[in-house]
Amino acid sequence: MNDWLTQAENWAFILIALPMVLGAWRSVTSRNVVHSVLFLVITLAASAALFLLLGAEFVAWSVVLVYIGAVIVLFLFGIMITRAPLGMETELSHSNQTKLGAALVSGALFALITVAVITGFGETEIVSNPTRTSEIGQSMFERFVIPFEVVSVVLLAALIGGIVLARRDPAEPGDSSSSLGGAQSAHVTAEGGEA
Amino acid sequence: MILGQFIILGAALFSLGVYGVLTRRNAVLVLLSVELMLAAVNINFVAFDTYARDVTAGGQIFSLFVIAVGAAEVGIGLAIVLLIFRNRESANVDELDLMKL
Amino acid sequence: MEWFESGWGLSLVVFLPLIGALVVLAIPKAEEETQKWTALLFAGASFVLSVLLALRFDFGEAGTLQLGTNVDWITAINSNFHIGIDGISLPLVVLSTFITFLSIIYSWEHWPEPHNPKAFLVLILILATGMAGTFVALDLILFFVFFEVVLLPMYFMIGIWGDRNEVTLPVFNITTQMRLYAAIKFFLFTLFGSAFMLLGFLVLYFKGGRTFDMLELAANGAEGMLGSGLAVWVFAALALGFAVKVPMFPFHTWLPDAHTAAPTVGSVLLAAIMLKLGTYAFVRIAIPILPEQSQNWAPVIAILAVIGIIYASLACLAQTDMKRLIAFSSVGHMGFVMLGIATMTPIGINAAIIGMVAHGVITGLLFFLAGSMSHRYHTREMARLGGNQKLMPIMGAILGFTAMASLGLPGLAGFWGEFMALLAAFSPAAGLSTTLFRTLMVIGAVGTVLAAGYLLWMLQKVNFGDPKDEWAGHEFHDVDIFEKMAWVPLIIAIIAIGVFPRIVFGATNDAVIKLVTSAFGG
Amino acid sequence: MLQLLTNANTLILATEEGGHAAEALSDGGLLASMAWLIPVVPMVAAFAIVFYGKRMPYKGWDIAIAVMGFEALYGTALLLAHIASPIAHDFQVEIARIGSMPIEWGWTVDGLSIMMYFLVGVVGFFVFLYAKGYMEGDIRFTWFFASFTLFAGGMLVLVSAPNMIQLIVGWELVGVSSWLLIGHYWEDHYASSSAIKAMLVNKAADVGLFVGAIIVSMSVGSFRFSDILHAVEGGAAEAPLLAQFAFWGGLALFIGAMGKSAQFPFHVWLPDAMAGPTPVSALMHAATMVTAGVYLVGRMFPLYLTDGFATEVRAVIIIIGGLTLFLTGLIALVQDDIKKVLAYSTLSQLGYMTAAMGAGAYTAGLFHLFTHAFFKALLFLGAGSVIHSVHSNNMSDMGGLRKTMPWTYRTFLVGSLALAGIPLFAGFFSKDEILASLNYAIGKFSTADGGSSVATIVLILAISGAFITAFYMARTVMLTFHGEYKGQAHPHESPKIMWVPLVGLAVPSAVIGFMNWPGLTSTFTDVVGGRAVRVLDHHATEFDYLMLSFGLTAAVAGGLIGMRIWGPDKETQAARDTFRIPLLYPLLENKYYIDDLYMDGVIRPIRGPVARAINWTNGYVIDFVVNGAGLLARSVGKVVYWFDQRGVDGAIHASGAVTGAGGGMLRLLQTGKVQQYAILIFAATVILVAGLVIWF
Repeated sequence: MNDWLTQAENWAFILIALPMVLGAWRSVTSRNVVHSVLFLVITLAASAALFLLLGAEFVAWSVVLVYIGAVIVLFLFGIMITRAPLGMETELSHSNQTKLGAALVSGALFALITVAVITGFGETEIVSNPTRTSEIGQSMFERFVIPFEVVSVVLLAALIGGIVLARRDPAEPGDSSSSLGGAQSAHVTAEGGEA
Repeated sequence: MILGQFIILGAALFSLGVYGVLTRRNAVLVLLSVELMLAAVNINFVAFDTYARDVTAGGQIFSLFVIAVGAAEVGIGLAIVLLIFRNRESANVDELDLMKL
Repeated sequence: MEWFESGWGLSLVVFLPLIGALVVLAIPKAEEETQKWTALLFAGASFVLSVLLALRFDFGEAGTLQLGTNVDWITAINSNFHIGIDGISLPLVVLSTFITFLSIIYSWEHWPEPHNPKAFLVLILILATGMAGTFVALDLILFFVFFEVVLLPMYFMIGIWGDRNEVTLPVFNITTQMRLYAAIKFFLFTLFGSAFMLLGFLVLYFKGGRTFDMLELAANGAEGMLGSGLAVWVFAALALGFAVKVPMFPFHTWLPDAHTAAPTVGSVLLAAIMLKLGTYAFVRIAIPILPEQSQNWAPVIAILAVIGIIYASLACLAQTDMKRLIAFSSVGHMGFVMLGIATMTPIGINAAIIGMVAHGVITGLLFFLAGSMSHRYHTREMARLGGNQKLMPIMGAILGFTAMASLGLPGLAGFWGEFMALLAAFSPAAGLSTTLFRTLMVIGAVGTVLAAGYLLWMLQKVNFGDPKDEWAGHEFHDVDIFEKMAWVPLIIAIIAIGVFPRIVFGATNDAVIKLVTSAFGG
Repeated sequence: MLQLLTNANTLILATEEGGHAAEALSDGGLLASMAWLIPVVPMVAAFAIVFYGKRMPYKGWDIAIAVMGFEALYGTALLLAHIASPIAHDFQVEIARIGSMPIEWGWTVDGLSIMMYFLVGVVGFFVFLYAKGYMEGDIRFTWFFASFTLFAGGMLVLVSAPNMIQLIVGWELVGVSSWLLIGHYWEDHYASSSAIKAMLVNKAADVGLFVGAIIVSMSVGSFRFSDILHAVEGGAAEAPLLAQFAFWGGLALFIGAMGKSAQFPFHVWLPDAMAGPTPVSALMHAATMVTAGVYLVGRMFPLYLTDGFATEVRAVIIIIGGLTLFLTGLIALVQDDIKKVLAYSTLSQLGYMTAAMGAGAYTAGLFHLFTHAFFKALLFLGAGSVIHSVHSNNMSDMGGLRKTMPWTYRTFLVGSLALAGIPLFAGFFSKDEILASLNYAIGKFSTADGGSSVATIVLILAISGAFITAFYMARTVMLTFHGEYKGQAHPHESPKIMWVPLVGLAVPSAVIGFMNWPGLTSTFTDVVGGRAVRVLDHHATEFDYLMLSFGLTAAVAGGLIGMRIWGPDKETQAARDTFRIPLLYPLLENKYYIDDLYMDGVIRPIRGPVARAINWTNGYVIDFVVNGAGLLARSVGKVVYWFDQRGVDGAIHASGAVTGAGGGMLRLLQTGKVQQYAILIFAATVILVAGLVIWF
């Protein structure tokens, strides 16, 4: 453990991991929605730093770009559109009973993994191994080209799905069979009516 | 650096994510928690990639896929939330008992 | 004055209007006076500088590119900010700044609906930069950028301030507003041509030694590198792009609509300068870089040019709308210019350039007049006009004068371009069919008769006779002070060039001889 | 006896600067080197009148008359100097260079030009003087004099031109100012249409001038007349390119000349040009404009007369001349409008000049041009004086005016006698010279290709023309001045400012024919000759009694028969009816239907169907493609959009339907709150994994 602490990168790891965990913690517990999102930013930024530490520069910057740049903004939009309460709000989380159950489950999960890892890998050393972006590209378009295509299809599906879901369908309310988007929303409405 | 430290950190993050998913009422925050879990997964991928010294950098690439899929997921998820909100004037998950017949 | 001659002066001429446009943009909308004065100041400064450039220009070395600069611009594709003027571009640069300046003076009290001088002035100034820039650019990409810069302002000018009358498209029976139809037609037509042009540029770049520099391409013998099979198509692509802008028959149909629908100043700028971008490009790009193909295609160009002359003149005879008539006459005049270019001789190209300048001042003035008259009569239908000479004597006299200039009266500017183009067609460059060109010469000469016909009949309908009853009791204000200020310089230019063509030939002749010699050899 | 047809058959028509001439030709000294004033002064004055005329005491006329006075004096001075010592010199100033060809402004001072300067100056001066009276009270008085001065200036630019370019400039200036003048009363549709007609017919012929000038200049490589004529002098071997194209060039130039000189079939503009004020007709159809064509042929004369060049064109020229002089003379017989009679008579006389040129009789043609200018101007001014007095153009409204308008009558009579070719008056000399030259030329044309028989026919036409001329002039004089007054107005003698010029012109009309009298120290032949290119002038050198007697007999007979028919006033109507020969009369009255042919055969189709067809093509063919392409693109866009909307969405909707159906079944198993399930799921997972971990 001592020589673990003598390595500068490990200090860096600590400096990164601490805010990360704290941010994640606050993110899931904060009573202010916006704060919650901002704490997520900290976590994600820290994870990006961690990737840098591991030499995965491209992934790091992708995280910064995609997550911090785009996803977070999406969240903020989502919050605003759904008129989530912006101030302190006690009702953001479930009752303490649920919290207890959740804490138990997640704690158990954590414990399980930790045990498994320590048992499995012990003190296996890893060495930071900077990967060049060109290598990533090479690999992605040679070895992983099929997954890449699949992901692109997924993205396309998500794109179309997002549009279909989010747009206000101009179809007449009664016309539930004409198109499925209409059917779905009409269906939801009907269900809502029952609830 | 040892491999374990990263995996454990990932596990912590993942657990916190699970906690969030399970406890949050607001749907947006639920999605947010899912992102935490994905971040944890990424950490694992990259850590193992470094460990394995994979010449094809498969771990990193898959973390990229995860990022992509995660982004797509957020998009879709938020769209659904939006749709629900539009129909029900609420984004609280506990009011979403649609799955109950 | 070192800085002035090392490219800064030329750059200022080109970019001052653009800076002016930004300054005008910054002025609050309500302060119209300030906007006008600012625009005038910048356009005036640009004009004065262009005249200064002409004074610093070494006419003894008119064939060399002068007063320019060549600095890195987009290094990745080896495209440089390479500008400069020689005897060919100098008259056109001065013409463009001159006409812009006059346009702003004219606009002073003549704002087309819907008013908004600020936006209008900004567009004029942006246009000015694009136009002057095209004439000085010596790099294909730079040229392309300037060439395209003029598109959007003109599109908005036509689309916003254009003619609001309804028009129904023949055959398709679609009814729309003139301005919308004309604007989109103009835009798409030109863009269509530009696409081919850009394609041509790219092939030149990749096959001609990885450079966009016109001089290097010409010097490298880019044509040889292409191989004749490819060069044919490259020339065709370039020619198509230029021909749309000229416009040559049969790519001319955007012109009557655009000119008719455009607000007065728009028509003036369009006719006086923008049409010259295409012909100038033929001289500056097509001939030096692809001389052999130019010769191969010359008969085609010449035939189309002459068809254009006759076709446009006949079409003019059928027009009832005064502005549309003038617009069609432009097609005919540009036909003479293209005929001159197609002969590939020093005389022909000289004729083309003086033809461009003359057409610029003459047709510019005609459009000013048509605009002012339709502003007063609220109609351009010639059948409803008549007796204008009685109602507005000075306006009528200027219209008569300009029509005479337009029909090529010797002693006025229009004569030289037409006559010299015909002259050149008698003995085209070696290798071209003399029989064909001599036949074209005779047909082209017949075109001058038709031109006289439509212009004289136009004058008869508009100026002569007694005023129609519907104008009884109307008060007509003859030419006002702003119109005078804008028109008198043009009139002087028409006479001066007509009597003393050295004003243009003095600059162009050496440059043209050099161009032809280097393209086709001794 | 009269020995009309004399001496020199060698002409000298061009010189290099500095004098290539074997003869001692003077460069004219200061008088010649200042001759640039001749064209420049009126051009400048025209603008001065436009801008300052209204402020002058006589509203611009004072400037105009001063200018014409200057022209007359300068012309006379030059003529005298030329007679004293022949001048031949070109002055050129380069104004631009195109390719390697210089474009020059300049002025020529030689016999031909000097003759024209004198003619334009003197006749112009009298006409301008007269115009003051005639145009008094016109609403555009100042403007009239501005364009009139411009017109004279244009003519002087033309005749002073030492090169093709300047000739064209002057040529077109004359054309455009004639348009202004003919259309002076532009409120009247007929006047403005006539003006357009004149200009368009001229423009159409100008195609010939342009093409001819281009061919000739480019073949020689210079626009200068001196260079062109020297090339001709050098012979076909020296100038092969010119020799090759000389026929076409010469023909094209002559077509240009036909337009201005109103030769058949380009003559149609001239009678309609009478719509302009009478002084305009007087100047335009006497000394200027219509003489330009003959002048051009004269200027290019060696081209038409030198073997190996455009000699064949001369056959065309003589035929055109013969046709014109005869056909248009006949039309003059049936005109009631006095100005129209004179107009057709002008056409006829121009035909004489052209025929003479075609026969190769340079001097004869120009001499007739010279004399004709005086008496025709006189006749027009006289007619104008009458019209001014009776307020009508029609001779049926006139009659008996010799008493009320004595000065007009006397001068008109002089003019008529001169025109008819009555001995000792000017026209007699020049016309008989033409007849003699034609006779002489018969022998010079080849008999093999029928050239001589053509010339014979033309000669017969010319003699008949002499008869016709005398005949219609007798008719005009009789109907106008004799008999009884038939009009409504109160005729009176015109003011002094109008009849003094008449007298001024009557004097030369009477006596100027003697200028070519043999034995004079310097005849007209010497005046217009005198340059250094030698060509053969097919000018009869022997006295031709036969032609003299023919011509004289025809003229006298024509005059007497005319007087006999129209003399007694009461029989006028009956006599006129006897002339209504079926077919011929309507043919003449309708001017051989040539105007209708042009109008219905050329102008209307072009302005109407052809132009509309082209315009239709523009809208329905070319724009059809353009609009079609645009609309097609838009339709494709619509299809893509439809597919986007229906197709892609449809697929999504379908997949959604499947999922929805599956979900519908599954939800039977569910109870509600998601997160509660989630807790359970996670718990189960943890337990399972824990089991696995422990197990392994």
